[in-house]
Amino acid sequence: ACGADEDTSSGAGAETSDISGNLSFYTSQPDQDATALISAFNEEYPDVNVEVYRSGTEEVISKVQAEKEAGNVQADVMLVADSVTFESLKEQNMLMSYESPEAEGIPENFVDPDHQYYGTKIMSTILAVHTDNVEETPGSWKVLTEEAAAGESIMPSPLYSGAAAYNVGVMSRKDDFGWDFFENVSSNGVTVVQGNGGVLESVAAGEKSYGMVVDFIVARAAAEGSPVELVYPDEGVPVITEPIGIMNETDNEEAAKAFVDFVLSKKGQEVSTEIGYTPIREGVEAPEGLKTVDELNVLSHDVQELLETREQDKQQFADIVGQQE
Amino acid sequence: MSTLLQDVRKTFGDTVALSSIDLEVKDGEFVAILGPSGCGKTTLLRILAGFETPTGGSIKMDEVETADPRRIVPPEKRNIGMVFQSFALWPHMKVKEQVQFPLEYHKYVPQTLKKRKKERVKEVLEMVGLEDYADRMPNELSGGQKQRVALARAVAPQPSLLLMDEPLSSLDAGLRMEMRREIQAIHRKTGTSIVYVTHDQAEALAMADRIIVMNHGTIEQMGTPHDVYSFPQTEFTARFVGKANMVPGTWTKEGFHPLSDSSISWPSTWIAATFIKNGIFPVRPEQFQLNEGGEGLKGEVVNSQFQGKEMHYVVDVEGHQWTVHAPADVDVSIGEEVGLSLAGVEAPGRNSAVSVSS
Amino acid sequence: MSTLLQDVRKTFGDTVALSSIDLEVKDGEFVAILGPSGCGKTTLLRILAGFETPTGGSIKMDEVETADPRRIVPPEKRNIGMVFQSFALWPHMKVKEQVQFPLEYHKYVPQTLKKRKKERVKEVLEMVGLEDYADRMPNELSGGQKQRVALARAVAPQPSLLLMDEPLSSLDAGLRMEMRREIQAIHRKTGTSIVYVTHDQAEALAMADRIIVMNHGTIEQMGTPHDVYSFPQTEFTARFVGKANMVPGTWTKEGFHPLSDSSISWPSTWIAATFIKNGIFPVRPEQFQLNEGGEGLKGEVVNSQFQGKEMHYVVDVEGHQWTVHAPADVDVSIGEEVGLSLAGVEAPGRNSAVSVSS
Amino acid sequence: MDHTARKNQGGPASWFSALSARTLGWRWIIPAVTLIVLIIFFVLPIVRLVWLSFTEDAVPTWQHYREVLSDAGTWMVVQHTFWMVLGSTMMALVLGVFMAWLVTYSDIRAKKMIHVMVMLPFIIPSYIITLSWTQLFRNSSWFSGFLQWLPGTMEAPDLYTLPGMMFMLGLSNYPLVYLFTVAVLRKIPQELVSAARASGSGRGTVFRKITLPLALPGIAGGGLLAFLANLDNFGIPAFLGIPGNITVLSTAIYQEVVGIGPSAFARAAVLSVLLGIIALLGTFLQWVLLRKSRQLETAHEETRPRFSLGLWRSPVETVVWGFLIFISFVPLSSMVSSSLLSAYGVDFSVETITFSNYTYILFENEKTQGAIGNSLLLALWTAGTALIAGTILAYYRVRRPSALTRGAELVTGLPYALPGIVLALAMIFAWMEPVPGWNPGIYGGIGILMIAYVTRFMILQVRGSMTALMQVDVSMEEAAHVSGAKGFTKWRKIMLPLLLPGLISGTMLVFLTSFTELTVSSLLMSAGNGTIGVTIFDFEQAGYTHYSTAFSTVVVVLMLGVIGSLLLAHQIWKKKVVKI
Ligand SMILES: Nc1ncnc2c1ncn2[C@@H]1O[C@H](COP(=O)(O)OP(=O)(O)OP(=O)(O)O)[C@@H](O)[C@H]1O
Ligand SMILES: Nc1ncnc2c1ncn2[C@@H]1O[C@H](COP(=O)(O)OP(=O)(O)OP(=O)(O)O)[C@@H](O)[C@H]1O
Ligand SMILES: [Fe+3]
Ligand SMILES: [Mg+2]
Ligand SMILES: [Mg+2]
Repeated sequence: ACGADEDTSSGAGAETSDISGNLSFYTSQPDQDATALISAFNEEYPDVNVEVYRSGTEEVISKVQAEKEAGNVQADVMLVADSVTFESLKEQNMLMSYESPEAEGIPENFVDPDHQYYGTKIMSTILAVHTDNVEETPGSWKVLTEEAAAGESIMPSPLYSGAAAYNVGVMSRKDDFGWDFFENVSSNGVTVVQGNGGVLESVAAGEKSYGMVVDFIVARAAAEGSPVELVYPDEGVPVITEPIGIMNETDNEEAAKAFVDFVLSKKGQEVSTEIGYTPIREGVEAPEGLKTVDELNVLSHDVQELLETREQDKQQFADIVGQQE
Repeated sequence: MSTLLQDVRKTFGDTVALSSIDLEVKDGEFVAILGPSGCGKTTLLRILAGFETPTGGSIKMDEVETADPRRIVPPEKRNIGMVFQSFALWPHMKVKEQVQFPLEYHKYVPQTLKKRKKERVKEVLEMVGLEDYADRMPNELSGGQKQRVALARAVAPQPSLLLMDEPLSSLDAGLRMEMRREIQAIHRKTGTSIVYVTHDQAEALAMADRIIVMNHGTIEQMGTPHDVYSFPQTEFTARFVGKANMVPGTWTKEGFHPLSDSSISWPSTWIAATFIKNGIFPVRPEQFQLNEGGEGLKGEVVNSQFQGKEMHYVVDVEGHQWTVHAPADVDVSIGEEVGLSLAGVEAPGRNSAVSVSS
Repeated sequence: MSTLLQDVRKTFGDTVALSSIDLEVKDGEFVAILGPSGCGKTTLLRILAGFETPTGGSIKMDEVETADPRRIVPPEKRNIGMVFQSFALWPHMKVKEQVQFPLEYHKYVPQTLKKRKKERVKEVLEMVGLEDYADRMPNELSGGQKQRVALARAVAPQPSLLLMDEPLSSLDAGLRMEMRREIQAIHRKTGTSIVYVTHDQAEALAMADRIIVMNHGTIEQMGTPHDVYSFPQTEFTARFVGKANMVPGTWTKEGFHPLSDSSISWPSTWIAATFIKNGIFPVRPEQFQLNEGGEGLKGEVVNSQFQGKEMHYVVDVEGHQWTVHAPADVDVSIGEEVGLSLAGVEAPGRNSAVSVSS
Repeated sequence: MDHTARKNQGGPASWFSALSARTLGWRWIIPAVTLIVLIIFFVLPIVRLVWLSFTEDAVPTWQHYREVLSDAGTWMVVQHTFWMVLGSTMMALVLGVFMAWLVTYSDIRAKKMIHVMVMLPFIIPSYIITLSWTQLFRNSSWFSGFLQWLPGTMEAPDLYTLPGMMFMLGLSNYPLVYLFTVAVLRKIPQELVSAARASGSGRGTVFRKITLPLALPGIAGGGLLAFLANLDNFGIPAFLGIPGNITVLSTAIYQEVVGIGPSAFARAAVLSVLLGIIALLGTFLQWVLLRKSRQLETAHEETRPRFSLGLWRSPVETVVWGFLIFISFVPLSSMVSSSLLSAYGVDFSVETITFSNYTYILFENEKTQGAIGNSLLLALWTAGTALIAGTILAYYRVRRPSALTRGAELVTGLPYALPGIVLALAMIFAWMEPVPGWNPGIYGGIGILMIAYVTRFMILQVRGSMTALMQVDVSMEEAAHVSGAKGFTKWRKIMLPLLLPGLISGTMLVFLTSFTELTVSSLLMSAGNGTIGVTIFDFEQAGYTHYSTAFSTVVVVLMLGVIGSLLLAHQIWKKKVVKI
């Protein structure tokens, strides 16, 4: 690894001279992740000053929308949780089309056909169980509808989280699940909370036994010693890819393109692997406890349709949960 | 209600506000507490009401112990009414509400009054001349109007002990006369006991059955108005109640030689022993006669004040400045030489027991 | 400082507190404003100070327009001092700090005073008899002590116009006399103009160069104390200043027949036209002579009050209740039949111009 | 020489005219400037927001209103909001007034300590409070065990309900009522209470008829703030309302904002207008209540106890301390224990305790110190600015009540009532390009946070200052004026000493709330301008719960230190500065 490092940095030295300036990067990545990514990027492009704005996906999107409303989008590059969100930006003509040379290593279904955004990592929503409460590790999502999980399951709300809405959108359109699945889960007494963090806390504390939650935070908690186990159900898992894209109104196209290239490059993917994410690029190892792209059974659906029906889906979900009591 | 104070003391930090007060207020009696600013009048009244705990001594009301330094019966359990020196009107209540308040909450309001609260409010407001102000708020009243509301509020529930702290100080002379008459009427009609704090000796003399002269937290003298006025036991009382001039001189068998001038002799009279011992003759301003001719003690007029029906002069006699009240027709100017002689000294009445305080 | 008020009016909502006041206070003059509770005295003073904007009219101070309904010169820009009826002491300052405050911030304090602030504070505190209280906080003072602090604070910076709102109302008679003398001394020494609000006619008569008698927001009469007292122009003034009894009767060439009893004739005298027109003779209580023998108007004693040097009787004459002041040696009891005659009526002095108000 | 002499001679006259002219100038300038500032900072962002609700692609339309208002769900949400706010405000009022009364008037001991304990809910980040309470009431907690052990069939209450939300909100916001009421109660002259007791009324009646109405300015002022805070609160309705499927306006607005439809903002703006109307109704109600209340005549603060609990003292103290310790111990203990654990959900034992989280927070992570620095700077700036501007505004509002000043009070209240996310959006609209095409660079730096904080929290100071001002009789000022003091001198020597305790409680609130602010900063912060709230939020979102709790613990300790030193400073001020 050491030798490789030196290779890239010497190679980068040549490029340094022509790419510089400020780059405004809006992301929903946790702070540490974004910091690691940028410092790795700056090793290659020391003259680019990346300014990060970091918050929840919803806040990032609201901010960009507000900037648009106010007449001047400040972001140059954006990286947030799910593709549906990007699809909506695309629809509003806010994204720039860019064919990245690094894109070839990335599975086609994670790349926008118009090259306006690219997936950067694989985050699957899995089933987390509390090891003390659950003796027999379940193999199917259906456990959530069974007696064992009555009043013992928890999931994030699609009303508050775009990623959760994506999951509901995809799963409700699969034959294995459909809206019936959510109706059953609901009548089985599921608790809905605002975000993934809340689900993990609840399951780790043993307050609930089963949780529908994004994989990497479970893996991290398990590694630290929390009594949680990560289960990839047989039916498959919905996956979000934290896509990256360049804003149409960017002031620094050069740097933005370089940044996107870097994130998709082998080097960039390794950075995110080190932090604990499943890489999206084929040929890069997944961190311990997580499956790589090719090992996954991915549940997916047409993004455009999901975008069009998102409000409807949310409403339907709300109605189902609302009937619970 | 009869009230008995025994050896009551009160200190605020280092300040001794009251030291060893013994006092009895009999049922139905009208007692005036008279004394200069800061002598402890308000403090005494607040102790009677139950707002201050005495530092020492005890208080009995109708034979029941109501206060000693450890425990006191709270004011609302006493059958009292009180007019506060600072009025203490509630800023959020209309005048009529202020007056109605005790009618509703006072524990001892006669049933007959309870039944006709509204009328009673009207009645007492008429009594203090504020019937047109029933709907005003306190901050829309003048100083004197406020004071009258405070008075109305205190008398409305007909308490059996009325405590009043300078209740007429903000009123003009005419209104004050009227209020005096009203208070006297209330006293006569209801037989309530009244403790009336004032610094105005005219008020005390005119209204009270008995006057308590206070100074520096102690009682200087108690007695009927006539006694206190005409037969002061101490220099303080003579000065404070009668505004007397202290004329030094020599007492002999025949009488008094002012300024030890043996050519002048004032007739001997009933006078407290202290004065005789100290060689002093207390002369009230109106006891002096001002002789434009110059008979008597020779002096010079140094100040004159017009007071309508009379003139007030200050006359300097050998360095002593004495106040002299002369009829309005006596007209001398400042700087003029005059003579002072004694006009008339009365003897104590038959039924006035001269009480000698410690 | 000379002050000129022209047609000044002030209303609070529906209440007319002042209606059309015309008044001049000359440089160095001592003016007393005398009137019953609620007549607008405080309001007038507050307008002079600049705290209230007049609803109408204008005010000039030293020829400079200082107030009209649209703009006023704020109080801190006027060379004034003021004693508030409610004292308005600052609760967070010691007595000496209260007094020192204006010395530090008043714009017109003479340099000589500024230089010796500490001494000046001591001086005025001594003047009001509070030198021992310099380090007290206001809530540790009695009512009268507070009032004296307020007085000290107002006079400390030697303002050229001193406004005082009943500055002595909480003081006892002795202290009040002393304070009167101090205020007169200040007036003489500094030549400051003084506007002195009071409801106490004795105070006004004793101290003022000129008295303004107010009633219901208007000026009833202005004039020297002697004029106002002896030659009232209106019934109100006669009653308020002289406590006069209004004796009805018939005016003829020879004189006045009280109660139209032609057998009695009181000598004609300088008297305002209104009285003659209304068939009234104003008699002050001390102008009546009470005859135990029964000469004069026959009446019955219905009330008596001991007042030390004299007795105050109320005598009922054919349904009229008149107040009579008699010397202390006249001793009649309630219910007794007496006669009333006129003691003496004076003529206006040479140099007293009887001013007739509108 | 001659000239100067003459000038001196004509002194008073020329002074009058010159000064009166100047005075007039100043009299107009101050309100005018205030007005302009108010419009720019408070009115424009809100107008911009309201405008959004009436437009579709810059074309005016009623459509959003028609849509939102015809939706039955909207009315359900409004109903929920109404009950939630009503219940929680009531609870805050009862709890706050009772505690204030006890602390100011009784002879209960350790008043300073109680004071600080009451403020704790403002220091502990609110999501931690909610989280710990839900943990406390879950089936497996020691508390449930304790309740089951007790005779009878007591069960831990279900917090995921409307009453649960009221309870949590009431508990979080009662200190607002408490603080404002304490300030007023101390100023009620003893004499007025004495007069009522001499009129025969016992303690209960005196409290109802005299104390309560006289304290109304403070109670209503604090109550209004608690009302607004309950209205805008997002954390508790989100945390408790989602599982219970209870949506209130603040959560509904959030849902709209994050929904990515083309008219998402417009619909959110419509809901915000609804919320604004409720806030205005509350403010109006408060005015009606206060219309009759009058200023007290003295301004003396009496800190002596006014009644003795006697034999009841120990039992009452036990109950009060039990309550305070319980309600602050629950969140604090859960926070501290979590911060000491190596991983979430492991049992608390010797092996699992670690200080590594603290080491990380304090020494290894560079962002935390920066965040504390930024938050401190922002809190100081906000508190300072609000203290000055808010007090000026309050002064005009109290001393010269007019439509203008009442309106000013109203507009400063709105930004506090709007949910943080809405205010943040409005700030972006208003400040990114205040004039189209001109970007002054306020947005994107710390400047926008400075403005947003002041806009949002100004009302806390305005209310605090108003309450304080209402306790100072005008004659205090008048006496200062005749003594020649005005402006700065009057404020320094007379007004501030008299007002200070009241001002401080407002300033303290501004300081504490801006110190841990989250929602507004999470949208408006920029690189290098992270605040404490945002940093905790980041840790939490990334699943680093133990870091977030460790950091929260550090912050709480820090705040306690700040409060302690403020109290100390106040003592010193009282002893030294005032007495000079
Ligand atoms: N709370 C207090 N702390 C300290 N000293 C006090 C307090 N209250 C009163 N005093 C002092 O006690 C003395 C008696 O006060 P009190 O109010 O009884 O006088 P007073 O006779 O009513 O006078 P005034 O006629 O002026 O009202 C005064 O010297 C006063 O300064
Ligand atoms: N703020 C106000 N609102 C309404 N009415 C008021 C207000 N201030 C004073 N008044 C009324 O105006 C009249 C004059 O009041 P002012 O205070 O000038 O009387 P005053 O002559 O000073 O009386 P006092 O001797 O009793 O102090 C009174 O009838 C009073 O009720
Ligand atoms: Fe998200
Ligand atoms: Mg007193
Ligand atoms: Mg007055």
